[in-house]
Amino acid sequence: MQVEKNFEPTVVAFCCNWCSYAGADLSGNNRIQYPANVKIIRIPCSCRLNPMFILRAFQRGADGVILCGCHPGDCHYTSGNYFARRRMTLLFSMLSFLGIEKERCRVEWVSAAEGAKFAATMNDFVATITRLGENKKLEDLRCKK
Amino acid sequence: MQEVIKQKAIELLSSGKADRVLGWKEGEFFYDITPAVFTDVKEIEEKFVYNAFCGPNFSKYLVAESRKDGKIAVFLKPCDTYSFQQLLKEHRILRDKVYAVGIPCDGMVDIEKIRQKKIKGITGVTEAGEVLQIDTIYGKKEVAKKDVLAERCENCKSKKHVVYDELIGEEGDVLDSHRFDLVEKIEAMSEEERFAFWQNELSRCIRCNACRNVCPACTCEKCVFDNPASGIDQKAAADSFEEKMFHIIRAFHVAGRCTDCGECSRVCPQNIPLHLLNRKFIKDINEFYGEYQAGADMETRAPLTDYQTDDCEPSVILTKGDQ
Amino acid sequence: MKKISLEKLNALFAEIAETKALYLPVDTETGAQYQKWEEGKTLSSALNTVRSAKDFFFPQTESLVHFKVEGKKIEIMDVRDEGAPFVIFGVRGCDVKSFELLDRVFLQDPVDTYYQNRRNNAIIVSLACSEPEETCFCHSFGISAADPAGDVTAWIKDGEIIFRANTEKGEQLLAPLPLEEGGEAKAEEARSEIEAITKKLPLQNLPLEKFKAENLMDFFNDPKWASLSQSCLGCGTCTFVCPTCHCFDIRDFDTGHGVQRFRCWDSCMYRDFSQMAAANPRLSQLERFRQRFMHKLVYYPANHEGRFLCVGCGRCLSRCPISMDIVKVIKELGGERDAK
Amino acid sequence: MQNEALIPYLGVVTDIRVDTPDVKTFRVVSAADGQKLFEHIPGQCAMVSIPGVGEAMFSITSSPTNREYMEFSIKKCGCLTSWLHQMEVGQYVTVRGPYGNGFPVEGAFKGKDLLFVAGGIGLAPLRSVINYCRHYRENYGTIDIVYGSRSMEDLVDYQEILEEWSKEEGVNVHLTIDREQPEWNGHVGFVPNFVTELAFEPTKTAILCGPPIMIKFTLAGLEQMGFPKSQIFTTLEFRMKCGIGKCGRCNIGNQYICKDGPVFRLDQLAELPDEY
Repeated sequence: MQVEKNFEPTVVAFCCNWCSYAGADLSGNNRIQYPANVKIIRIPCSCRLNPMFILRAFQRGADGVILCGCHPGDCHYTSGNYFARRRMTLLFSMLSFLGIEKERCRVEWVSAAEGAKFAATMNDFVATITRLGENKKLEDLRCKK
Repeated sequence: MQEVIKQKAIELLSSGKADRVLGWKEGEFFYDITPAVFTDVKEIEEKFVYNAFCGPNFSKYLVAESRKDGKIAVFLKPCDTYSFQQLLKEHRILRDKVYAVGIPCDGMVDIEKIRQKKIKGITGVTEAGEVLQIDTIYGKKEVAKKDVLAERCENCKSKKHVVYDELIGEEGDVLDSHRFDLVEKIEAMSEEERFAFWQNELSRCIRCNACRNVCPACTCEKCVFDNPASGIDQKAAADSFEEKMFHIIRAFHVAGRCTDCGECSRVCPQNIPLHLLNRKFIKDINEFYGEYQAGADMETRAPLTDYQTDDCEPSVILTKGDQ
Repeated sequence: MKKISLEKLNALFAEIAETKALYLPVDTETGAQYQKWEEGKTLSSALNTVRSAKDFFFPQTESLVHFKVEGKKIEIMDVRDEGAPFVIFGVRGCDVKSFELLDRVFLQDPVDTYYQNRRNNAIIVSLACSEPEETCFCHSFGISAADPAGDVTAWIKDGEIIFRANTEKGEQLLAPLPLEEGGEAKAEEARSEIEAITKKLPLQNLPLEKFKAENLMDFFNDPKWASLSQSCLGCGTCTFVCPTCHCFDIRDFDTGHGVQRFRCWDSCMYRDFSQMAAANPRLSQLERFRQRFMHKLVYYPANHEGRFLCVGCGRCLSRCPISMDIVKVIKELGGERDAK
Repeated sequence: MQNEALIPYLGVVTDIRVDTPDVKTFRVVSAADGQKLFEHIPGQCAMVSIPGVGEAMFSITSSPTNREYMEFSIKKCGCLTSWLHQMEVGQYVTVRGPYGNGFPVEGAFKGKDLLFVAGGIGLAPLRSVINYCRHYRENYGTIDIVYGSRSMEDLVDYQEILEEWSKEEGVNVHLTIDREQPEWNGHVGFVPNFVTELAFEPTKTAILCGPPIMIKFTLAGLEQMGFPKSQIFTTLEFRMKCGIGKCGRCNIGNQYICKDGPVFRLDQLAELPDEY
């Protein structure tokens, strides 16, 4: 795949309020670096992530979308992330079925204590998206400048 | 068969077992059949039909009809009973207001497929066993019925009625269908091929909403696509993104509840194979979370409102299929 | 009249396409669709396209105007362009008539310049229907399948295609093309053959006499609307495949760096078509269903000297998911009145 | 290229007046030259929009005799109107129009005694007519204005009514509110009953605007008093998109409210389907 030079991807990270958002906070407090391309959106629980949010993120210019939530079994609301897991599995499978690069979406479980994992995950995801290049298959041409 | 069902309709109405009968009403031709509520025996005698063109699934009409006064009798083909039961499970139909009669079905014919065989000006069809004799303004034609069966009937998943008050004819069995074959074929394509395939199919969408409005699983009082507060209400796909978004979300919203009745593909004026999207979800659910057939029973939890602590991670798709 | 052998038709297309964009019905796996001609594409033999030809003048979506919003300031950007001449080849009589009906809406004062531009740019080559379908009922609306209007009329007969220019635009289109003179007799023959078939079609004489402005209230209050509309799904299929339906919505799309105001098709069958902040005058499907057919059969004729807003193309007959179409409505409402 | 009706003019809001807790009046002039955007007839409307928020039809409440600016009195009830209520002076808006037929101020109204009946925000479309008739006072007979609202605070244009309308000769203002209030010493009661109590001569020409329920009962009252249908006018509203009779949604029978209306004479309306 041809990758444009200086391609700076936009990555949207939906982070659960109780674990991953705190994890992101921790990585900041510990001065662990992760790319500025990541735009974090806080959600109350990973299961708040409506599939529509992912699609709209792509529509409005995201090149990759990642969902971070509590580890299975640790959900603040007991079982939210279990439902999210099923939904995201099916949604990602459908996106792949429609021919959209499967690496563009990801789910990672990051706890409040895993600041380093958060940063590492983001570094890795941004690198993956940079390699994949611009999101062309789920873009809305009207939103392009 | 038409006579038996017609007599049953008359009997139900005249005996007072039902106040209204939901059935098929003949049209201008033999194939343009309209679902209709009959309240009058004479009308049933004159207009009631049941033939190979009675495709419409009545389950969704019952959501509104069962809330009206009096009892309604309804005729359900095997696949319709799945949708009916799924709606019962979701408490969308008031069961005691409905008298369900299961009727046999040997597959419905798709008039489009006859037209695609370059048969023009069709004025009449007679079923003679496996062959359809077709009268046209340009002379008589013949086609094998199996060649013009609707896609969903070619791959019929079940001849069994899962719920009814009364059954006409013999009870059938759940069949071993090949309905996932095409899904598998698409899965086996490369990413670019899949994208091109769906781009071509979905680009024809005219956003008439027929697939959504006919779907027995789409019974929201207000659809997100009609709700200005949702931020994604759209009337027409102004960009190819919006086509994809509509169809992904439509299929996702019925995932785990879709019984694979095939109405979406039947009604699509642009012949987009929408059922493939639904079947993809069904197939994935079967693979990831165990076999599940929506509407087959009243007890099991739907896969998306259920979970196991050891479910597979979403990353499973990274290693699945794709050369 | 001018003629050319059908074998040379593709060469003719190439000739036309050299100077102007050429659109024609092309067979696809799922029925005929209008496509831009390029080498390798051939004229479909299907009677009609799935989508109507109104798309050329009234596309499903189009940008009207763009805005740039900055703080309290707004800037308006006119995004209209003049367009360029194009040719639509093989339009059937019904669709040609639909342009005239749409003209009466979009070209009446104040003129819709988006529509007008495209209309002025178009050169329409109509094609007589050699094999009408059972769903055709254009004859009921006084449209001739055998001799359609348009800038140029064409007939296909015995391996030849015969052209007759009807307008100056048509003359200009045909003049530089390598055509032979003649073909009058064959065109006449084709015409009478088609007329003979038309007589055999089952839906040719619909009971339309009563659909007049003076019966507006009778039709509006007819109790039969309830049974006619009872199984309507409220989808927009009939509206969107219809060559004469022209209702639209105007919406804004915020792109993140500006606002695009666009127009898109809308359907009176939809619940939110007439929804206001606090009320909706057409609450149930009965009212919405009635609005669509009243508009076609009574309101439009009342405003346009008795012309019906239907051209009998039969698309809604073959596409309606529950087969409740305008023919059934006309027969149900118009037929019984006749008997009285 | 030729002018296009669907491309709006740019206006700028130069003044915002708070009329009631949920009604504000906006003064709009052209953003280009500070002049009035366009001329209109009383009762005509304009499409006002904030790009990205929405576009809707509002009646022009200022009188055409005002040569400097246009005013819109807008009640907060939906998405766009809520946005409009939050805006400040200097905000640009887009405006296109004028649309509709307007009141026959130079025709059927001339030389007649006029009776205006309005409820709540229903005064907005009538204010333009009232001020026009006051301006050309010599052309019209006596003017009676019956105006009611839920409470004193909800009376739109209360200051103008007290300071200008009530003081003018030949103009009789009858105000009413739905429920008693300590500081109110006027009439209390619903508009329809008030109209009946006031017992007007049926030779007057009545112009109604208000909520549907008020219109319904006022009409019954007027007919009882002997007002012929041909002497009653009202103005309607509907969802509109184009404003020029093309988009196809605002019709009652074969009449488009945006083009053939919004002002209808009652005998014309009686011949149309009851779908509004």
